Amino acid sequence: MNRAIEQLTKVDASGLAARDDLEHANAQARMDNLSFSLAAGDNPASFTQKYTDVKSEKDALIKIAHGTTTLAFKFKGGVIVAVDSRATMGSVISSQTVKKVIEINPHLLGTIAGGAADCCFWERVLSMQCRLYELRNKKRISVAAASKMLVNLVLRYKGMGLSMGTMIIGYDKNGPGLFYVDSEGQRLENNLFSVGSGSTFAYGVLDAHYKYDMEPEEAIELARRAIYHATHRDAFSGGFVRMYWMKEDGWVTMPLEDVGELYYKYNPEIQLTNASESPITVTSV
Amino acid sequence: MDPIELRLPHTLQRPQATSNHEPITHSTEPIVTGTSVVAFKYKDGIMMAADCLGSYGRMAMFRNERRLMAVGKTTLLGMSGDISDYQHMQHTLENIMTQEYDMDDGQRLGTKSIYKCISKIMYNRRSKMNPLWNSYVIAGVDSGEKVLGYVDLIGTTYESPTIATGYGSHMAQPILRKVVEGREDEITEEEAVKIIEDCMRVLYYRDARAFNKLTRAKVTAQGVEITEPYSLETNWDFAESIVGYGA
Amino acid sequence: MSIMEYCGAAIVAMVGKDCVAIASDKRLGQQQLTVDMEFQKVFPITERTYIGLSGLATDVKTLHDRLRMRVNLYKHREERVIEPKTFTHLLSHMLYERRFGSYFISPVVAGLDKNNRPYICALDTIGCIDSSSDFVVCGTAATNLYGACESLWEPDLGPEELFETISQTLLSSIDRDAMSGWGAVVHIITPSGVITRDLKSRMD
Amino acid sequence: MSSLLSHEIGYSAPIEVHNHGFSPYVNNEGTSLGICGEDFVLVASDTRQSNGGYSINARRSPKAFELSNRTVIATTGCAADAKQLVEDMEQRAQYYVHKHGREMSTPAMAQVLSQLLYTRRFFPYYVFPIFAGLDAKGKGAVYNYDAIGNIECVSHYAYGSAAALLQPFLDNQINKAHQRGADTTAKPSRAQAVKLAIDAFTSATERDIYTGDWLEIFIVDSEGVHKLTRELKHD
Amino acid sequence: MDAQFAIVGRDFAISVTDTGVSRSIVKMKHNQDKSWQLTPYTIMTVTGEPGDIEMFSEYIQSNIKLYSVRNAQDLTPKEIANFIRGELAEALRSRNAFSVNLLVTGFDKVTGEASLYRIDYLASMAKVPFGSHATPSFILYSVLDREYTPDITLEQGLEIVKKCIAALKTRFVVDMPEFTVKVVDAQGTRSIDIVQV
Amino acid sequence: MFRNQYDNDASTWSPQGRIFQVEYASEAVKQGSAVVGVRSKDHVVLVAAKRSPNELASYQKKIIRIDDHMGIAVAGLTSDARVLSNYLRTEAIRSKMVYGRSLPVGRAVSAIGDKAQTNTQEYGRRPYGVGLLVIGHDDTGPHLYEFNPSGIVSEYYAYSIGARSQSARTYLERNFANFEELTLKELITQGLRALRDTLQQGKQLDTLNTSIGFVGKDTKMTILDGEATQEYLDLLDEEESAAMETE
Repeated sequence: MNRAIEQLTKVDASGLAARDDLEHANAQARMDNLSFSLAAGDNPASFTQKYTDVKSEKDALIKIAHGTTTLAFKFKGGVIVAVDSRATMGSVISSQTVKKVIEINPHLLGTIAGGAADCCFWERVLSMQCRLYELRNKKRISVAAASKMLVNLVLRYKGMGLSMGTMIIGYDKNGPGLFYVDSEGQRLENNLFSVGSGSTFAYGVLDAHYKYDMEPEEAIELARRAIYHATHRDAFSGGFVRMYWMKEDGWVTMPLEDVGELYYKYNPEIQLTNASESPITVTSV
Repeated sequence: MDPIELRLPHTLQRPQATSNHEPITHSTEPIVTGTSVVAFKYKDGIMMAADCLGSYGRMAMFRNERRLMAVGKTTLLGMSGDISDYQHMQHTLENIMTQEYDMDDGQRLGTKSIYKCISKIMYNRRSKMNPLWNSYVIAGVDSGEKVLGYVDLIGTTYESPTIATGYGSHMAQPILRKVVEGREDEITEEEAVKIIEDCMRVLYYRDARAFNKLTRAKVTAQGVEITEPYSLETNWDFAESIVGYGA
Repeated sequence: MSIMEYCGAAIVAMVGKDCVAIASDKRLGQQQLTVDMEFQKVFPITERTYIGLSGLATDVKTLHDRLRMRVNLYKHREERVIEPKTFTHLLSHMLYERRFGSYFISPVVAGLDKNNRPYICALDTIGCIDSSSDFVVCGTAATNLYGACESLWEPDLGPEELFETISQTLLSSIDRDAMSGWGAVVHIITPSGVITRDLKSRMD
Repeated sequence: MSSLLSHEIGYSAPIEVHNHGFSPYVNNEGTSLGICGEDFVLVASDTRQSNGGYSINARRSPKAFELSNRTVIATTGCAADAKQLVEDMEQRAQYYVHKHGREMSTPAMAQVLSQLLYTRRFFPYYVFPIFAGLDAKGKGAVYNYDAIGNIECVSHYAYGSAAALLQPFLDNQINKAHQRGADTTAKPSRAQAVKLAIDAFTSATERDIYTGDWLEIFIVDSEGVHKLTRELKHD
Repeated sequence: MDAQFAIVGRDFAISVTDTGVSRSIVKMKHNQDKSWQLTPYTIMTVTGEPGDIEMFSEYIQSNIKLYSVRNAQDLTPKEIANFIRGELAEALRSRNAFSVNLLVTGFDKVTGEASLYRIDYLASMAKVPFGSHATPSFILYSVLDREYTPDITLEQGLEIVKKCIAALKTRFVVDMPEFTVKVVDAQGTRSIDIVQV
Repeated sequence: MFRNQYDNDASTWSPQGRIFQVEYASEAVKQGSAVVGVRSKDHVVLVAAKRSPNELASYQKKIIRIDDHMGIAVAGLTSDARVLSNYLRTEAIRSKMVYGRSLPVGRAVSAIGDKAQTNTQEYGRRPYGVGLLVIGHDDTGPHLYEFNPSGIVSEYYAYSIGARSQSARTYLERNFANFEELTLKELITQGLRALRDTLQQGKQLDTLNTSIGFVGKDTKMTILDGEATQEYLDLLDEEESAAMETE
């Protein structure tokens, strides 16, 4: 009846009114109901790019968290994944505690570089797809297939302004798996990748010391140092080193390490005191 | 003298493209416009005024536009911005109110409901990148409570004891904030009329798109009363004291 | 990115009881790349007047060189040490000389005058003086510094308390600014001398 | 997989829009913050709404809202978008109650908000939300988001025109990162949190023209949502 | 795109440049020496705009020489670096700015110390233990950070140089087959034929 | 009722002017256990006797919340009721979204009435097999409506539908005149009293099979099941024993 009124009087409230059935509204997580509002215009992509900013060069209105160093490499004991934890919006550090690894399932990990929301969202979707695959086929999805799924998902939106540079890490019957996937539709397999604004620095350290036959401790130390050196030189990387070790029977996490302290650990000759000896009181104004 | 700039209305309002392949065009700028609306709360309700000018660019084109309207019994609507978009809104609101009347079930759309409905229409149009190029001031007395709200082409809404749109937000709002704020429940109707006329006079003096013929309205628990257009006494003596600008 | 943000800086000066403090970070950057971590941004002008220069590194050096020359000339002509306020006006003039091709620098000045009264001020790129009786800030972390100062600063702090406050302010602010940090240094100017301390800070 | 999504974004008509003169966004400015305590959360926003320039639209236009008796949301950015977003959230919560006969949990709501924001990935809500509430065990949780739904659970956060002013101060007082001997994991008590919020906003009004008029503080604890109001500077 | 970097030990400095010159899509030359001898104990490596390199470097070189001839005494590396910076800064604010990035490495006979000054095209100068410019620096800095300590020996220094060259060869998009390596120390300046990795 | 040649579909009349399919649908309502609705000047109450289809099954839900101001009780095909309640919930949210007001109860009911009517007029459709009692409180006070598969909706002071509802109606017809001034508790007791009359011989109202829903002025729609109903069942017993004593 209200609809009748609206039809008669052309109250233009479509899309604002409640959805017509409960199923639709509640099935947010269901694949076939993912839908995105687009700005009306000849080029929604250019609209999005005009107002949102994932690269921080422009003074766009809507700043999106970005900036990163992530890396992963295979070695004889599996795959080591290491990431920093800083998010910046423009030059402001919006967070020092971001979790840039997504636990897709106990045997798959994804990393985040570029637009954090883009990575998180699509890797959540991937996580669901992988679960469905397991249920349908009664076996775990391979790393190759999972990464292919992800690239298929985001390729539909190519040119629309998605920003995602991710690594999919896993362990399947072919051994350790490591794929790089980005929003341009690129998908690569290799023994070693680093992604993000600090990746060049990480590569510098990794290339010099990487060997497939490393012992786990050696591999972990290499990953830690690579992230540490990247955070040291790259303003948009920093915070904590977060590491995962992907083994044959799934991933395990390593303790978080504060980059702020690693510097003084690696340079023991530098002895500076903390600014404060005691907490100071709040000023009331 | 500046030549009068005549611009063709190159905007087309086409609700539906007849075929999938014809381009849809949306309005890009207002054409015939009305300037400020001024409104504030006083003891018995809300006082509102708007002048009667419809400007076509910088030409004073239509000199008898009514920019205040009653929606139902106890809601008053004032508009600044594009007049054809306003007429679309008028049409929509009249239809809604007719439907409400036809229901005949004792239910009544109060000011808050109408405010919400207009806000939704405005926000939804902006979300389609096809805005109604208006700012609206909605006033009324809803269940004994004075309501005075604003909505613009983006769908921004706010309620405030004093509201002035367009040029009035710079010229009239400071006057209103000074005279009205904190005294919303004291000002008598006579005083309110004086305040609003003062505001309109200042706007006429200073806003090149304003006019001294205006309509004024009040809305109280008893309902809406809108005056016929009338002219303000103006005094241009002060112009003598202005030095410069070729004077 | 504006040219003022190219190198990154965080400089703050605060007034205490018969003392002033000036502190800066030590980063020299080229946008997101950190090039040097021992870059000097705060310079002594006299024994009791310090200047902090934030902005484009080349102009930091150029301006500091020129200032040194002008201050030395002043000393020779007048046979006395320049007062912080006088110095500020000298600086202001030098900046305004370049009104239409300005140095990409916004400086802060901190010092004690001949009566040991604290003096601090900030200038914009073309020399507008903004003197203050509490604190002044400049650099890419300026807003962060303002927020922290506004809440942490209080009047009549002694040298040690002032050191504490300015350190907390600076360190908290550079932790939220990607373009500054990588070490920090604090100078407390008191009638009996200047205390300089390096701070332990995050190096990311 | 093959039919995935393609129909939702399919648009065959070339749409020509002359929208040079129209931006669908306006920044109505203002500031919001959230602080997480052990068994409570605090969310505070000023109530000034500006027009994106130097004019104040309204002195009392709240931007923090109660979503349920254990969750609140604070917004900054475009007020029209914020209002729509909050309504969307309420609607989602209502549907959930209809379907499951109980209220959505706080972490679930936080996730829904992220999803809602991401649905508008290509025409974003110009809103920066802080969402806070108590989880099933009664522990506080504060979440912050970017405009397209990147979510993070934090100990405290500030968004809006005075965010850069507030954030270092909150970091200093809550994380105590540079204070030797300070317990960096301790969460603020309720009284401390209220004092911090008031101090922070009082300072912010000194340096930010878009923040002021009134401060609304929402505290969520096991008893529900409590609201405090404080007057700020009106200039 | 050119690569240059330098490292300083206690009493020596190593300066490295690639040897390629390219124009448009063509490699013009494979054996260009991009370093300029200023005094027997100071060299500078210069990269940037082709014309500017030549103009500016020759101008600097001649003036430093002139100083040596006039005063029968060489400028120290510090003095040279400051002179270069001054000239570059002045040019920057004139109509003919030079778009050149420099690394000045030298050995001060009086103090017995080697030093490195990094000067970019904006004439920002910093005295650094190691330095690099432009895009290759995004790869090299972490290698240098990782390997460098202030008390390295020349041999260790050359090892670091090898690692840096290896990093450029594996990761840098431009192919750089050859590098010039020069060492400045108490014996003066000499080229080293580093075993190419 | 016997099968005849005019009952194949809902779009065929019988020579007597009846539409059998619709009448059959109304019969389906009687398959469901009884629900009772009663109204006072401030409140309106639903009580329902729940049935368990099987000893292994739980009791079926009889009262459904639509919004804070509205609820329904169902008798007949539960699955049809679910479709209708989802529709009502959506309409309620739509009303809040567009007008910021609670959906007026009368309009909600006529909306589902219209939906049901369509099913009685179009070939190939099946009328809904469920009857509803709709309660709600809006600007015009508390309301109790009955919805029937035929699409007929009527407002009542008190009413009952479902199996053996005639007994309850008899009780209500005798007593409804006194309901107007009752408190909520008394009103619920009256509802339960009427509901009890619909029970089969030897069956009693207990906490397992009783469901109570109410809404009113300053009272949000509330549904009580299980232990929460005990309080009211006790009241019913008290009243009973009081009545015995007076006799």
